[in-house]
Amino acid sequence: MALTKEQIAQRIARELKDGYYVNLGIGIPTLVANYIPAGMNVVLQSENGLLGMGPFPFEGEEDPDLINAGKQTITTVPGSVFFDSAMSFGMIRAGKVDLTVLGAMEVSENGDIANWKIPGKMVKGMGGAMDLVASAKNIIVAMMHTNPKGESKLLPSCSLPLTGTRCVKKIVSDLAVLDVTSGGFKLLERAPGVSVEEIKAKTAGKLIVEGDIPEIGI
Amino acid sequence: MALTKEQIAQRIARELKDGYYVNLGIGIPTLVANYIPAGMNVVLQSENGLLGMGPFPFEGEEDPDLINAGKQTITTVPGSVFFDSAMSFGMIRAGKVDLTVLGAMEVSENGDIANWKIPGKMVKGMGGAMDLVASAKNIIVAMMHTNPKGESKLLPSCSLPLTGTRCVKKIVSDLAVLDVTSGGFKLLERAPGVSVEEIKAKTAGKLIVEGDIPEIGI
Amino acid sequence: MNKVVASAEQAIKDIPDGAVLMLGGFGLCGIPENCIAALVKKKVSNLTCISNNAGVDDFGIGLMLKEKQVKKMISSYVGENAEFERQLLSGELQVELIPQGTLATRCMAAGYGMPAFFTPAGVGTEVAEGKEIRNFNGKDYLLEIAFDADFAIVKAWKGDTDGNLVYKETARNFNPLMAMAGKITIAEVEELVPVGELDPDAIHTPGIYVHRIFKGSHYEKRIEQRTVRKKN
Amino acid sequence: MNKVVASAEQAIKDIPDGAVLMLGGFGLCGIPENCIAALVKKKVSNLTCISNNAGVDDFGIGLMLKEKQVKKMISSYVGENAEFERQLLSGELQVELIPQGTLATRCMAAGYGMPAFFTPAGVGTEVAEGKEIRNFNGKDYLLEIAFDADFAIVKAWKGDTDGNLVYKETARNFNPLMAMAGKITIAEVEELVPVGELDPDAIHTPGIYVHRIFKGSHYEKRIEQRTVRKKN
Repeated sequence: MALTKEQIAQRIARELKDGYYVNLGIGIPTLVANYIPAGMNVVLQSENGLLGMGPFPFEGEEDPDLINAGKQTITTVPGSVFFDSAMSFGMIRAGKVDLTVLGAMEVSENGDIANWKIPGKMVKGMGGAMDLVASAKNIIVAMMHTNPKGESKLLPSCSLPLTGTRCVKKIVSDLAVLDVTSGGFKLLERAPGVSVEEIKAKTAGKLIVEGDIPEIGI
Repeated sequence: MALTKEQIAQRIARELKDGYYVNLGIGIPTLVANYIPAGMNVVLQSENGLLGMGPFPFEGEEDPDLINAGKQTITTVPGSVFFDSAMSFGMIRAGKVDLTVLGAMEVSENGDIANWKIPGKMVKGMGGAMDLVASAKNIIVAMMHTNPKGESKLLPSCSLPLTGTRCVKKIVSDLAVLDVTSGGFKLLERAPGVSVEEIKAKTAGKLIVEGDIPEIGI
Repeated sequence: MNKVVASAEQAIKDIPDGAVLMLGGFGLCGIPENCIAALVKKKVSNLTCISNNAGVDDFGIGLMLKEKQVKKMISSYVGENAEFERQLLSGELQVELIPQGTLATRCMAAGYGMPAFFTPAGVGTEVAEGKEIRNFNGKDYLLEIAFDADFAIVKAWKGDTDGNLVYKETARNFNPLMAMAGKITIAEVEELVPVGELDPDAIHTPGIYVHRIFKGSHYEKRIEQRTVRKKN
Repeated sequence: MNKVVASAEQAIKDIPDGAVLMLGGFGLCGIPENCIAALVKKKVSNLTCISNNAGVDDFGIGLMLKEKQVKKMISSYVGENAEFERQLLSGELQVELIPQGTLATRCMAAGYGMPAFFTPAGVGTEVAEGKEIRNFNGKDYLLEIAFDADFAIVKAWKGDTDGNLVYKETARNFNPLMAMAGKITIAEVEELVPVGELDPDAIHTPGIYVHRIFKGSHYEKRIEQRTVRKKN
């Protein structure tokens, strides 16, 4: 059984550590906030200028001056702080954000990532993604293992225009957890009931399989 | 009669305009603040992080957290604002400060200035002077026309290590008011009772004298 | 020194066709609603707009796009706007896409008098094309240059008559950076207060950067993505 | 996440001999008095200190100079200190003098992850020796690089237990810039408050930059130049 988007987020949440400052991208990464272990102090950074992002507001309590980088209405937690966009990307570039989680269209076996542009389609822009991938010290990609046509998104090299190079450290897909190593994608865990063979078949880039591969415990 | 330091400051104050943001250096330039015409709104910048510097505090009201760039206790005026040193020099570099007044050991006829270092003597440092002279759009130097030995401080070229190049726009000395032009020091006004001949004799750099030179009205 | 003007119309009255403008805001949050309305009314055209986003079809910069006042957008993300897409595909509109942190820092660099700086964003991508790449401490960086804008138009929460500004929450975003970067900076504020009322330790934009200020009105503050939880 | 430490001694206990330190303050205003006292007590030696000034003979960094703990000062102005002068002339102490704006911006660049930037300060002077000069828009600029400091030690007015900091008046100066720039940043504060007590719109240093924080005590806040007017 492939993981659901919620389960991908749940698995990524297990990478969090107490005291982490974390930037969560739009889509599956946003869901990670729902699985921060109780009692663990994790501070969420939103690159439009906020540390200490809280959950969505209660109905009727939306504040138009308080949004996240996905332009959604949000709240803050105690200890939050607002700043301008230059300082926001300043702290990202300076490596002060411990973990960045984002989605991807393609990841290559050397850690390149493509997630902003499809030639021939309307290009909306890279937003903050290029800054994040060029600067974050630890990047986890949350993605589907294959595209809707069933083609692998884990490739020898990206075919789409790049967002950044040699930056992805780990991938949590619906099928597997993989580290990006100097030798290629290293399989760490597989989704419950998904075989190593299926992952091999759906991974176009170089896959390293060593010893028994445990199932992802959700 | 050569001008006193107070009179030099008084003459410089006549260069102020309503709405000016002004940075005043240590020494004679500081005195300029005492001669801002009544009703004129001039905002004083102190490069340690303040816009809206006011006069010295009343005795017993000194605040150790509130000093100017000369490390003197000061006050603020309504509308003042504090910022860090990077923003302070940022606004200086970006040309937002309308006028900078500072002292000098030497000025050359092309506008170079030397005011921070005498070889063989203990060097205390340039502080903010190099940033100010490299960035300010309008620099007036307040200085004595000659050094204690009677040697001219207005030279063909500076003999001391430079603080900045081609930056001084105007000089108000104890003897004269001069513009620094592409052709040299242009004499504009002379101190009451001081002859053009005396100024010529005490100006080592090229001096331009055209027509009648009026006395400085103090 | 009188920086206070009566209205948005007064504030923008000398913005000519072909000007390069910076407009603060992130999405529809913290945008200068009054000035945008005045620019539409004045029918200024051929504008280059530096702004993180381009509004939606019927709000924000989208209102200027609808009137075909914009020649070029310089942004990091321009989704959510069908008219924008139409003009772009038809070639009526030019778009330059810039990484968001680079966009922010190019504004700050202008306000800080730094003509250029190095940043890693975009190395190895098409953003790096034609740019100088230099290695510092084993990592590659691009040389990026400060923006040069004729007018910066920003929206603050509170301002005083000397032009000191305070922003609210995430409506700060690009506003203080652009406020520093314009040759002429225009600020619209929700509350205009006398000098001395703002805490000098808590001002985000010192008045030295601001040339014109006015009290805006009828702020709609439209929400782009209303996301909520149910109570219990 | 527990950033709160009990004392200055705890905060600086792992600063080794030979470390590169940044110390906030301008003159004696806004200096980390408690940490300096602890560094003297710990007898750390061979330090490189990046600080705008070097204190006076019996206060501030002067206390560390007296104990010969400092190998090198990187400052913009080092007057007012006889022991400093003696060590400098005898060759015991190295001094690197940097324009004040360059000093500030090199701190900020470190905190903003910008390895280098261009500034006009020092062009045509001995400060430019050995540095790249480049012309932008008809004006020459020097390439200056970000500082690389092991520890930044700053003094704030108020701080919360997450490390968010607020400075008072001109005691802000270099403190927020250095707070961003240290690999490890230590903040001493006059008032340590629970999270949520500081206004999120008015925090100068976000806690993400601060690793250790403690409530300092016995602040002397010595005045270097007491200048006053008489009443009436």
